[in-house]
Amino acid sequence: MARDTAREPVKTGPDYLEVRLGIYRGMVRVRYFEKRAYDLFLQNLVKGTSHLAIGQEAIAAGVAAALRPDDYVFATYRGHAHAMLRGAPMVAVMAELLGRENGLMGGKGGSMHLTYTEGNFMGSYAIVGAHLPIANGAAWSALYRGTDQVAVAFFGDGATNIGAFHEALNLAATWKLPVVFVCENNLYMEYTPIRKVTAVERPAADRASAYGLPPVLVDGNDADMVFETATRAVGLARGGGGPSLIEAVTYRHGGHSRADPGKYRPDAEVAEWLAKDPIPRYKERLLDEGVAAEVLERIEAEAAAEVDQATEQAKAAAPAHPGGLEREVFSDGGATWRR
Amino acid sequence: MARDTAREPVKTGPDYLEVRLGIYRGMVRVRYFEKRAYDLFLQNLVKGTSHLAIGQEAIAAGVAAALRPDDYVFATYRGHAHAMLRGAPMVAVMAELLGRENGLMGGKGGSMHLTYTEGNFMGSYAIVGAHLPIANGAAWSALYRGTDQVAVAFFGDGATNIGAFHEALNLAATWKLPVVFVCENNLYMEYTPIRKVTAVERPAADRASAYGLPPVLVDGNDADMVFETATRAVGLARGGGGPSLIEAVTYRHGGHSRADPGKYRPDAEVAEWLAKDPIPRYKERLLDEGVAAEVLERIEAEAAAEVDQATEQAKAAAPAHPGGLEREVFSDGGATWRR
Amino acid sequence: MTYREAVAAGLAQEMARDPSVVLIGEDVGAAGGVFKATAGLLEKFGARRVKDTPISEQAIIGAAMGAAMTGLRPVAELMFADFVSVCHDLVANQVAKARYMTNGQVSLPLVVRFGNGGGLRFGAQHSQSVESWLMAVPGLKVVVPSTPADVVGLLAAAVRDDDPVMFLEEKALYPTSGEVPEGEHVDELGTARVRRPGKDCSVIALGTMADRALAAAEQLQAEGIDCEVIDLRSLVPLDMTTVAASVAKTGRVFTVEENPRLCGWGAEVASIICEECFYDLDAPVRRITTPHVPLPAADSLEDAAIPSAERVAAAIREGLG
Amino acid sequence: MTYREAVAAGLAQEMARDPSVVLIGEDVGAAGGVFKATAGLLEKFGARRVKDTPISEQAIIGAAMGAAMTGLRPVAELMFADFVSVCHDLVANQVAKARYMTNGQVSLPLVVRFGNGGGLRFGAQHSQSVESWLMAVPGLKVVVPSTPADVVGLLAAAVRDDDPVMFLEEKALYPTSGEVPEGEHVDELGTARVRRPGKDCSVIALGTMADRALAAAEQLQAEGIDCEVIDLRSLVPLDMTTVAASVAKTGRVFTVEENPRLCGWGAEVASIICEECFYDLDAPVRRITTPHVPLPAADSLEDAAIPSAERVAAAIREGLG
Ligand SMILES: Cc1ncc(C[n+]2csc(CCOP(=O)(O)OP(=O)(O)O)c2C)c(N)n1
Ligand SMILES: Cc1ncc(C[n+]2csc(CCOP(=O)(O)OP(=O)(O)O)c2C)c(N)n1
Ligand SMILES: [Mg+2]
Ligand SMILES: [Mg+2]
Repeated sequence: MARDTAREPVKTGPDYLEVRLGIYRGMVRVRYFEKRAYDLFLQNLVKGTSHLAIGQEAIAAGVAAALRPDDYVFATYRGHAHAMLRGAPMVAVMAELLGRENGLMGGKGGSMHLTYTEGNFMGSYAIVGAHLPIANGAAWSALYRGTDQVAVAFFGDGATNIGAFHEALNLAATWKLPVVFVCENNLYMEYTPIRKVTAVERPAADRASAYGLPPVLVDGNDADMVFETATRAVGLARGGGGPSLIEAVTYRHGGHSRADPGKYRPDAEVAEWLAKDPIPRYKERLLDEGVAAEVLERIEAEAAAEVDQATEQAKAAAPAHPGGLEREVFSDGGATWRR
Repeated sequence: MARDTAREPVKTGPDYLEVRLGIYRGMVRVRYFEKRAYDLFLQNLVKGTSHLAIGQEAIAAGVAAALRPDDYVFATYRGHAHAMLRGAPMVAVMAELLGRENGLMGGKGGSMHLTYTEGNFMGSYAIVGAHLPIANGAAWSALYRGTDQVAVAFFGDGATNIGAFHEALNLAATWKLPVVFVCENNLYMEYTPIRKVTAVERPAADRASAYGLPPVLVDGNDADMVFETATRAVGLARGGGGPSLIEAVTYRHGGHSRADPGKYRPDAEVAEWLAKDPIPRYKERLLDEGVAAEVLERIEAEAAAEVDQATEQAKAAAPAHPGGLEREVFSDGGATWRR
Repeated sequence: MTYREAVAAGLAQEMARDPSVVLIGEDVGAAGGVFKATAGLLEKFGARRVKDTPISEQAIIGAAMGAAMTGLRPVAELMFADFVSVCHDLVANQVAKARYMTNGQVSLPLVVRFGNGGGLRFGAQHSQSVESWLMAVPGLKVVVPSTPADVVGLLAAAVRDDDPVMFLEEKALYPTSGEVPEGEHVDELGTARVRRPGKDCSVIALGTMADRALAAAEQLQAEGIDCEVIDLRSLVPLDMTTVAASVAKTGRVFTVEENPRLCGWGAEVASIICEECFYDLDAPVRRITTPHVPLPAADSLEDAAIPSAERVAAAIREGLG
Repeated sequence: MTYREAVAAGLAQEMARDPSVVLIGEDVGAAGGVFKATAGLLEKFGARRVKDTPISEQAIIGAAMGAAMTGLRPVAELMFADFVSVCHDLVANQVAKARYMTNGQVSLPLVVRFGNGGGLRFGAQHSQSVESWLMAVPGLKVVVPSTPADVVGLLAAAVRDDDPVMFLEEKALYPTSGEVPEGEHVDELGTARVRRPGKDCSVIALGTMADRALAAAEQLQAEGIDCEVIDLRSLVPLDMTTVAASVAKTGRVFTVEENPRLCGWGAEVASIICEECFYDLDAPVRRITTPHVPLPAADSLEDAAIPSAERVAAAIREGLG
C-alpha cells in the first residue's frame, strides 16, 4: 500500500563524504558498544534489563546525521544508540548500564531511561508509545518559542498499536508540529511477529493517511536512504510543513532483551537479515566509492578503543551511592514530601 | 476521500414496511422522550447531566432495526435512544433520569450509564471511547461461544481521536471480530467543531484504511440508508467477515448537554440541519409511498401517551432509597471489603 | 469573586506576568472550559497561548510534559478529574518520574488542573475525588484549594513551582464566593490553614470537606464542643507541622475525606499521627469518609454517600462522647 | 514447584475444569509470557483459549470485560504491573464500577494478572508495586500471593470468583520454590495467614515482604524478640479479624510495605488499627516502607530503597526498644 519515497540518489561532494563517514562511525561505535554490553551482561555485570540495537544501527545513525545539535530526540528503552549519537559519553552510558556512580543518570535510570539533555536527547521511555505525545510537546514548544528546532521520536512497530500513538499523530498533524516520527520496524514486538497482531501490512506507513500524511517507507538497513528520508522530513518540519511519519524496516540480530535468545524466529529469516547487515553493507559501498580502507579501519579501531576504555572506566567506578536514593524527586534536589 | 456505500435502493414488500414503521415508531418515541427529558430538566427534576439525541434519532432507529434481539449494543452517555430501542422500559429510563427508586438502575447510574441487559443493551459509557474495546470483548465472546451474535458500539466523532478507538479497531480487525462500530458524527465534540481538532476530514471513514477496512459513510439523517448500511455490516459480521466502521453524519438540534445552549454554532448551520430533520423527512417519505396518515398519527399518539405515562410514573415514585448505597459493589450483593 | 472566576483570575495573573505560561485542554479556548473556569482567557491571551485540543488526554499531558521540558510552563486542563485514568501513564509514570530517573536533568514546571469531586449528581465516572490516587505517586505535588483566595494564591504558586503540580479544583465549589486579595496574590504550597481554632478536637479536612467540617463545628459549638478545623490545602507537600501542633493541643482527631475510604489521604495522615503523635492521643483517630463504593448518581444516594456536615457532627459527637 | 510454574499450574487447573476460562495478553501464547508464567498453556489448550494480543492494554482489558459480561471467565495478563497505568480507565472506571452502576445487572468474573514489584533492577517504570493503587478503587478485589501454594490456590479462587480480581504476582518471587498440595487446590480469598506465631509484636506484610518479615523475625528470635508475622495475602477483602486478634495479643504493630509510602495499604491498615484497636496498643504503629521515591535502577540504589530483612529487623528492634 505504502510507496517507497526514498529512492532518490544520495548527495555527492566532500561535505557529504564527511557526513557519511560520520554515519559509519556512528554505526560502528554503537555496534561495538552493544556487543560489549552483551558480553558484560553474560558476565553478570549488567544487572537490569537491556535492549540492544544490533542490526538496527543504520536508522539511528542515518537520522542523527540529518539533525541539528539543538533538535530534540526521544527514544525508547532500545535507546543506547540514540543516546550516544546525541553525544552522551560512552563511558557514562556504559556506567549507567552497570549501575555505577559515574552513570549517565547516577544509576537512577538504568539502560531503559538514558537521558542526556546537554545533547537535547530528551530521554528513553520504557512504556511503549508514551514518548510520542511528549515529543509533540517539545515540538510545540519549539514552534511557540520560534526556534526552528525539530523533535524526533523513535519507536518500534509494536508501538503503532497503542493508543498514545494515535493521539500523538493526530495532534501533531492538527497542530502542524515540527516533529518527525520514526518507526523502527524490526518485524517483531517482543516475541510476536507484528503482522500477527496488526490489521495492516505496514504498521506505520499504512496508517499515515489516517492523519492526513503521506506514507513513507524506507529500507532501514540502508543508512544513506535513511539519511535522505530523514533530511527531507526534518526539512519539511523546520520549514513549517508539519509532521512526518517514517517507517524504516530493519531487523534486530539478537533477542528482544537480555535474556531472550530470539528462538521464535525462523532460521532462514534470521539468515536473510544477517546478510543485510547495514554495517558491512555501508562499508562496502564506501570502499566501492573510493574511500580508503585505512580511513574506515581507523574509525573501527577508534571505536574499539573507546569501548574498551569506557568498559574499564565503568567497571572501575564504585556502585551508585545509596545516598542518592532520596535526591532529585523534586526541584529542590530532595524527596521531602512533608514539612 | 471516503465513498458513500449506502446508495442502493431500499427494500420493498410488506415485511419491510413493518420494519420501516418500526423505525418510525422508534424515532418518534425517542424524540418525544428527549423533549420531555429537556422539559423536566428545566423544571429541575433531572438533577444530574443529560445528553439528548434530538436530531440524531435516525441512526439509533435505523441500526436497531438491523439487529437481532440477542445482539449486543454498547452506547455512550448520549444513550437514552439506544437503551429504549433495545427494549428498556421508558418509565424506568425516565425514572433513572429523575433519580427515583424505580429507575433502570435504581438511581445508581443516572442518565449517562443506562444499561438494560435483558435486551442485551450492555451499557452506556461516560468516558469517551472506553466502550469500544469492551464491545470487542462481547464480540469475541460470541465468536468463542459460537452464537452468531454481533456487537454494535455507537460513539461520537470526538471519540475517534482517543487512544481506545485505535486499539479497539486494530484488535477487532486483527481478530476478525463480529463487531460493528457506528460513529455518530454530529460535527462537534462538546463545543469544538470536530474538524478543528482532527487531521482528516471524515474522522471515522478516513481512518478505516488504517485497520484494513473499507470506508463507509452514510447520511445519518436518512433512516432507510442507515438501516441498509447497518444490515450489510451486521450481515458481514454474522457471516464471519469481521468488523465494520460506519460513519453516519448527523447533527444534534440542541446543545451538548443539559446546560449548553449550543451558541457556538453558526445560525445558518443550525437552520440547514433543522431542515434535514430525520423525522419529518421519514414521515413524508412514508406518506409519499402510500402509508396512510392515520397509521403514522397513531404511532405518534401512542408515543406521546407513553411519554406522559412514563413521566407520571417516574414523578410519582420515591427517590432512590439510600439503603441501596452499599449494595451491588460485589457479586454477593454488598459492599463489604473486610472481614 | 466566585471560585470559578478565581481560576481564570489566577491564570490571567500568571499569564500576564510570564509569557512562557500557556494553557491547553479540551474546550478551554472559545468555550471557556466546560466548567467556564477559563472564560475570557482566549480573548485576553490569544489562540497561541490558549489551545483547544482533541479528546486525547494522553496527547494533552504529553504535550504539556514535552513543553515543560523545553522551556514553557504549561497548564493543562483534564476537565473531570476522573479522566486522569485515560492518561494515568503520562501522569504517574512519565511526568512524576522524569526528574528522578534522569537524576535531575529534566525539570517539569507544569500544572494539571482537574475538576474534582462529587455533589453534582454526575455518577461514578464523573464525580471521583482523585487526590489520593495522585498523592500515592512519588514526584507529584497535590494541591486542593477550598476558597477563591486559595484558588488564586495556590494556582499562582503552582505555576511558579518547578515541579509538576496537580491542581484539584472542587467542582462543587465552583459557584461559591469569597474575598480575594487585591493585586498580585501568591500563596505558598504545602501549608495547611487552621480555618477555626478550637481545643476539644482536631478536624482535618480538605477541599469541599473543609466547609462541611466548619459547618459541623458550628453545630457542635452550640453543644459546647469546640473543634479546631484544619484545611490541609495540600497533600504533597503535607503540612504535618500544623497538624501535629493541633493534635498536641486537642488529643483527639477526626479526618474528613470525600474520597472512598481505602488508602485515602486520611489513612496516611492517621498513620503518621499514630506513629508520631501517639502519646498525645487521648482517643482513637477516627476517619469520616465516603464509603468504599463508586459514587451513585441519584441525589438521594449521593447525599448519603459523601460526608455531610450532619454526619461529620454526629461522628465527632460520638467520638468524643 | 516454582512460583512461576505455579501460575501456569493454577491456570491449567482452572482451564481444564471450565471451558469458559480463556487467557489473553501480550506474548502469553507461543512465547509463554515474558515471565514464562504461562508456558505450556497454548500447547495444552490451543489458540482459541490462549490468545496473543497487540500492545494494546486498553484493548486487552476491554476484551476481558466484554467477554466477562457475556459468559466467559477471562484471565488477562498485563505483564508489568506498571502498565496498569495505560489502561487505568478500563480497570478503575469501567471494570471496577460496572456492577454498581448497573445495580447488579452486570457481573464481571474476570482476573487480571500482573507482574508486580521490584528487585529486578528494571527501574521506575517496570518495578512498581501497584497494590495500593488498586486497593483504592472500590469494586476491585486485590490478591497478592507469596508462595507457590498460594499462587495456585488463590488463582483458582480468583478465577471462580464472580467479581473482578486483580492478581498481583510478585516478580521477585517467580524463581522461588515451595510445596503445592497434590490434586485440585482452591483457597479462599480474603484470608490472611499467620506465617509465624509470636507474642512480642505483630509484623504485617504482603507478597515479597512477607518473606523479608519472616527473615527479620528469625534474626530477632536470636535476640529474644518473638515476632508474629502475618501475610495479608489479600487487600480486598481485607482480613482485619486475623490482624485485630494479633494486635490484641501483642500490643505492638509494624507494617512492611514495598510500595512507596504515601497512601500505601499499610496506611489503611494502620488507620484501622488506630481506630479499632486503639486500647490494645502499647506503642505507636510503625510503618516500614520503600521511601516515597520512584524506584531507581542500580542494584545498590534499589537495595537501599526496598525494605530488606535487616532494615525490618532494625526498625522492629528500635520500635520495641
Ligand atoms: C505499554 C507497554 N506495554 C507493554 C510493554 C512491554 N514491552 C516492552 S518492549 C515491547 C515490544 C515493543 O515492540 P516494538 O514497539 O516493536 O519495539 P522493539 O522492542 O521491537 O524495538 C513490549 C511489549 C511496555 N513496555 N509498555
Ligand atoms: C476521556 C474523556 N474525555 C473527555 C470527556 C468529556 N466529554 C464528554 S462528551 C465529550 C464530547 C464527545 O464528543 P463526541 O465523541 O463527538 O460525541 P457527542 O457528544 O458529540 O455525541 C467530551 C469531550 C469524557 N467524557 N471522556
Ligand atoms: Mg519491533
Ligand atoms: Mg460529536
